[in-house]
Amino acid sequence: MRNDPAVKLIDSKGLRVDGRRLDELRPIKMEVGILDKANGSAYIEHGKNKILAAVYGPREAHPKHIALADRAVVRCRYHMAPFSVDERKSPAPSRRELELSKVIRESLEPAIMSEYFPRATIDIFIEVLQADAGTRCAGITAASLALADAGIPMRELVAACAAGKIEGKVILDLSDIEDKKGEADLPVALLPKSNVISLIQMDGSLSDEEFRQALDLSTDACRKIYEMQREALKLKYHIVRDGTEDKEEMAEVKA
Amino acid sequence: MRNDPAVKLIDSKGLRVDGRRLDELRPIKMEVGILDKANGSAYIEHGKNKILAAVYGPREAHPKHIALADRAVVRCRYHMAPFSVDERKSPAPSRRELELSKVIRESLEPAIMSEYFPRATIDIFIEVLQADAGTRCAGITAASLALADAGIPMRELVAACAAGKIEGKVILDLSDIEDKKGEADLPVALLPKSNVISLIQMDGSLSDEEFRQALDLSTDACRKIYEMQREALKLKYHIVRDGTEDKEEMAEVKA
Amino acid sequence: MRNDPAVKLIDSKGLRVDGRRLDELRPIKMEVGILDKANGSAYIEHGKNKILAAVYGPREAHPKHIALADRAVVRCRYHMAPFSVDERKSPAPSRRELELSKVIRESLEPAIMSEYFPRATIDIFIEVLQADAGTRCAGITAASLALADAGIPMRELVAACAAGKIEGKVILDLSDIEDKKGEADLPVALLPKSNVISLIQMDGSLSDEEFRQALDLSTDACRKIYEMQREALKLKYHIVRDGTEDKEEMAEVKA
Amino acid sequence: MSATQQFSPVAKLEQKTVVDLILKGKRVDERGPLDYRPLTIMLGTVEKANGSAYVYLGKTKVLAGIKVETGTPFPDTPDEGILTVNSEFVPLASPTFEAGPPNENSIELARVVDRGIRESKAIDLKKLCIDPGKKVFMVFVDVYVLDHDGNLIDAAAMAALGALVSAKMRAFEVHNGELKYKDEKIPLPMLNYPVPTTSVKIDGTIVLDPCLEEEQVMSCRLTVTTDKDDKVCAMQKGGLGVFTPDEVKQIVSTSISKSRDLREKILSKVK
Amino acid sequence: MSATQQFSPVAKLEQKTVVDLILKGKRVDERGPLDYRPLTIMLGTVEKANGSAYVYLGKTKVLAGIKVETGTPFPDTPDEGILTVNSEFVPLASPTFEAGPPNENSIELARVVDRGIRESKAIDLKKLCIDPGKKVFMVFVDVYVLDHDGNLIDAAAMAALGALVSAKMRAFEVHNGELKYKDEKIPLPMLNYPVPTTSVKIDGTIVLDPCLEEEQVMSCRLTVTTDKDDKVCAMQKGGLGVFTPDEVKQIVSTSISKSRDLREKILSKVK
Amino acid sequence: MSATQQFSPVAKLEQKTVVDLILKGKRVDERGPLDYRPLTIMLGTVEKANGSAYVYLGKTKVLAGIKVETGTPFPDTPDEGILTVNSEFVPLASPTFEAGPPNENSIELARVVDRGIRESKAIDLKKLCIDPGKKVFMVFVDVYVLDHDGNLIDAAAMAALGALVSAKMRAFEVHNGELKYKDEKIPLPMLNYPVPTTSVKIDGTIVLDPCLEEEQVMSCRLTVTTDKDDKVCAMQKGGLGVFTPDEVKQIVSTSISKSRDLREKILSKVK
Repeated sequence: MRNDPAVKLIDSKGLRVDGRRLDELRPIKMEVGILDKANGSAYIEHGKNKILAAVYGPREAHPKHIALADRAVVRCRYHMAPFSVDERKSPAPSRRELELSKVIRESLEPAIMSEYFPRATIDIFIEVLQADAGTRCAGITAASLALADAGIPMRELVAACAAGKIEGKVILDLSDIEDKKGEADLPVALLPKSNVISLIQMDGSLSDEEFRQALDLSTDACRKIYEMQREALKLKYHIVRDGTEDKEEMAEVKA
Repeated sequence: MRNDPAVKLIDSKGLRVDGRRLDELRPIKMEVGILDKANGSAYIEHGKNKILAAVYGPREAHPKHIALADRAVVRCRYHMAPFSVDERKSPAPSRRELELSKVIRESLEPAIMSEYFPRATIDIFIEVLQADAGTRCAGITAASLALADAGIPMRELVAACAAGKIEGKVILDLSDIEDKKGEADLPVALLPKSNVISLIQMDGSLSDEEFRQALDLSTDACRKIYEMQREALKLKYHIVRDGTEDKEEMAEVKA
Repeated sequence: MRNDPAVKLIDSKGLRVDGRRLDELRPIKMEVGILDKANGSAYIEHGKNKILAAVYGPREAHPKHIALADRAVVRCRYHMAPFSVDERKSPAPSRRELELSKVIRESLEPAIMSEYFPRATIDIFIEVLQADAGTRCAGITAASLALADAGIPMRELVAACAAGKIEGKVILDLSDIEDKKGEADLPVALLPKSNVISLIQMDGSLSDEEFRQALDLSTDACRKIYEMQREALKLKYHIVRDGTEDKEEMAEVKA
Repeated sequence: MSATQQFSPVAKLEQKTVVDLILKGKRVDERGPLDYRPLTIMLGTVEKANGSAYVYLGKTKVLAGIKVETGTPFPDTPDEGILTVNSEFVPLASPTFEAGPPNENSIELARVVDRGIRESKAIDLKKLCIDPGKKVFMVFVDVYVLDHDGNLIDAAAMAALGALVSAKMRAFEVHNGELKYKDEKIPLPMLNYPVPTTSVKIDGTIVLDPCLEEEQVMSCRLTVTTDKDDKVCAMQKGGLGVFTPDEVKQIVSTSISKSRDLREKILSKVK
Repeated sequence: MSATQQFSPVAKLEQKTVVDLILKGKRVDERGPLDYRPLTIMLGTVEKANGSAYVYLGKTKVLAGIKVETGTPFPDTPDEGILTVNSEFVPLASPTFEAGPPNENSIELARVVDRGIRESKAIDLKKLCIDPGKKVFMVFVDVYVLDHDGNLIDAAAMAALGALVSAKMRAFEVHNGELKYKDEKIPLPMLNYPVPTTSVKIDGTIVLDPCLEEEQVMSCRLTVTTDKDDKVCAMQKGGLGVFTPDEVKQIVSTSISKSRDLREKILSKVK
Repeated sequence: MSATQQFSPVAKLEQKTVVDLILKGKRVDERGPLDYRPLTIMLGTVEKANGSAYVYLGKTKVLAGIKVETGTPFPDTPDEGILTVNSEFVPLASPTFEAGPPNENSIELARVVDRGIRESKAIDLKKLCIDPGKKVFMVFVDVYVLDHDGNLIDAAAMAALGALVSAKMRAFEVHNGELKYKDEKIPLPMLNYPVPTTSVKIDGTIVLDPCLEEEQVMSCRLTVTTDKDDKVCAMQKGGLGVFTPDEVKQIVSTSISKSRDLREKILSKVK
């Protein structure tokens, strides 16, 4: 986070570098069930982010000693392809990827009914094919769809989006340049129906008041993304096996 | 593989840098049973290659979860001593060594009656003490002897030798400089009695016709090496315990 | 070890750089039971060395396959904090730390009644917070106290101290500059009541006669350090739970 | 891969005791919900380090040490020194810590401490440039957890801050990219003083500065790092539970005021 | 150490079905013995990469990405750029793939793909030298297996080739060893187009392009990579079975002709 | 972490036999207590190495190889070459050796061999400086244990010494920090010849050069390395037992005289 006066991130009309308003999301595209071998999968394009998520499980815990007697172990790997960023990234997991794997897991676990599957594992894999700021949020949104696609019972879907600050203004959904040149980034994951936060991180500089604004902006955006997730799930089930679109509904009713 | 015009690999008499004809093997020396602790062992000098092979097993699989219910697990490690090559090699296994361990294992397994030893492991260790092109082939030849020396029942011995191409001519058994300056290398492992190929790899450039010539050259050579292997085994058993030289025969009969 | 003529390690009065006589120990401070979570702990300042030792166990062996049927497995880790030395040390264990972990374990095991705890582990952790020559000896002295503090039955305490040689003279308890500029270092660990040596290493150059002098010097010093250990244990038990100071006595009587 | 953690089993009865107290507005160690445990800071205990601080937060003990060395700058910030925060959960500190490379909890802690220092611009990294693109000073902050009785992030960040503000490096001059040391010692170029406070939610109630017993029954935690100007500069949620947006806002406001006291306490230690 | 692999158990009945079909000259997905599955290639999907190609081979999916960076040449080829092929079997792609460093199958795949490119002299590495002995361009080919339904080597090598032929790097000039970038983009200096085809032997019958079910019952496989001039440039046998010399010769001849079609298909995608 | 080792079970009866013999002043292989096993040294077997030595000590076999390369000196010894000793317990040598990075026994062996060479100043490292602070020769000593029948440290150190004294490097000149090789070969600049002897204590009796069966019943071992001037230059105790100070003194005296014979034997091999 650095405030670089040479770069103008908001123009005279109050529009951002990519033409968005301050509270506007980037274009988002979601697709469910696109992999053959995974039990569930989803693909998301959020701005220029391109991310695949897949779920395997519930399956037998391996090695056995990691199993828990009263619930499934949820495992999560967030990983970036070497070609996903400007400078080639080593495929070995970085400290950043290890941290994100943890907070993403913790953002999804509250929504998963892991108590239904003692001694099993539910494995979530997120592969960032192209990164453009906000990969953890887009990854959570996609992983949530992949979990639903795998038929894992969930209390509800999880949707995620960041807010932040550039040139003194609170804005929604930072792009790469806004993340690098801006003043704050606040990724948030929401369980929209319960209106509870399962991931929140921040870096940069925000006053108490700015923080409250940014939090409201991001939770509102999560609710919009949640609607898109529902559409994506419906679309998949319309196409793939007509008549079964109420599967996700069921999962929610159970919750 | 690079064709370097400055170096003359074949002279006006059609002889190679080390004086060999195009279809001539390098000098080969084999010795069986030279280590005390291993269940079986062999040493080979093939040209300037100096290679030790040892076998442990059949022994109890450790850790247990690697065991197979219907056959022995065969494990193989091809490894080069740090001082075996021109520039010191790190002792940590390289990607090349990992690949060669796999293809060498796959070249030997067809000959091993692993079905006799469910839940056991048969471990094959190949240490290259000095390398001079063709280490994988010489390693297979030696490992096959070490397996026989360990008394592992085998369908037949495995013999290996490379052919290749230098200055447009198909040749047998490349030396180090021929490998580096030549145009193709084709290592082959043969089960000579059944006349079947258990290892084949190639790099360089060969036409369909050249490939056929090279393949014939290498399989012929494998048959010669096989005769040397039989001699080496006989020698060992004559010396060590006179009268037991038909042990290998027996293994073959079983097959 | 290098003899650097530019540095004067012994002055005209026969005193060393820090004012000590040739056979004089550095100031030593010990404190027992200073950590809350460990089963036993001790802190030592020996010269400028600052070292923490902690003991966990006897506890169930994990993973199980490391357990021994007839005794406890003793495990030991000697580790230096990155900021403990002049140039920052990587936190990954160095080959030196791996070797010292082994010889320190072997110096303590003869004193531990590990046969009382089959299938268990006793874990000893030594963290060097600041290093100033002689860390292995000070670490052994502290670890021995931590074992006693954990209530592990011991045949007796282990005390350790180095002797060495500077400018041709045999001396006791080398400081950092004496270790670097001197001619020999001889760390020794003693079980003082039995007068037996459980650790001895040496590097440098000593004649047979010099070695004998140095060994006597270091074993004498171990006996002094042993008295300090007893004081430290008494102090702890006076303060913490008055009336139980004979606990260590008991352990010794058992031995 | 990150995996649901196996907690060491805590007796149900013991868990119930902790929760029952919380529900009555009390705590196992007799504090109020928003009270911090006693905090003690000792500076300069490791003389070989450029700076060091030993923090006691209740029974939690953390030692941080600073080393200043020279190295090559990152290509994208050629004129800035390098800050590296590393954390070791040494097995001295807890029966649950194992020897080996840092696990995800240790990495998370180091990255949260790092974020607070970096995002508040606590160190003036431009002043640590020697020869742009070629040579800069590297500031290593090594956090050593020695006794784990809960709330390691706050203890670690305060130890790191204490070590940084009391650190000394050799004064230097640069002539044509050539580094020359002078005799005296100078402090690090500090511009800001980030302090985190961590709150946890236990059965719907928010309490500050959890001890280990409380962490074992918590639903989730939220760490908020604020700077000398009351700005939030880093946040991190952990754990398998969830917060309402109002809870988060409340925690942020509380953290801002609580951090002021802690910051003052740390800075008062430096002469 | 390389060890006999534990295959996930496949029902005997299912295995029998696959084999029985093969023996009748048929296949589970209704192809003939020497038919390839439908091949789709999408180029340039990852804009941040210098080149990328997404290959669908039946239900197998592989993504390859190219990155061009600068680095130091190897001592024995001071005037040549560096080619590095890496492969990741990401656990998305199969229940049998595990997170972690590449295993022997992943390494073998990368090395076979590498061998095809290197031995056919597909890239003119001399044109990627900047300052001999000091600075050259490095071409990283990263192969990402996303869905594993068999014949990963062919899919990976074709994705790598597609990514290479469609890759763009910034045009550059070198003055006295100094690198200067220009505004336009240029393709990589490609000289050859290696394409592998893999055959497997199932109960004595040779079929091309195995799907996963076929790989699970195969005796062994043979990959033959050929170049634009119908020369064989790389071969790799895998699996625990054996080939007769005649089978090998037959496979090589088939591969040469089959690769021509595949090569044409890939190159037709590049404008 | 270092842990008590699990020994492969040795039948009690077999153990008793070894011990009973020792108590009678005899040994399993009919030697006397202070006799060394037959020692054979073959020099130069690995022609590609700068030096090599194959040591047979009874049935124990160790191969050491020397490589001389150029590299950067350590900052604290800018004008000295670098000595690196590495040891591999390759799994050929014993059913108890496993493939993988060196374990603590292998590291201990390498460090004891290293200490003997380094502390006796066996190699004149100053003569291996090319350009102070920038470029020096690095001498790699790689010890390869091929058959483990006990007393690996002595066999390894003697193989290392044999390889060093027989090693040849290319003659060189240095002009203004520039390295120029000449045609002839020269030996390494050797100044001293350290030789270790290892004694073990079995049921109170001290014997030299233990074979594997003796190591399996020993209480502890003591290695004493002495140099050409009868000075002790390195020592290492191992094992879970203890020595009295008198035992240690006695072993040191014995080692000094025993090493003389071994040193002579090794040096006599070099022309």
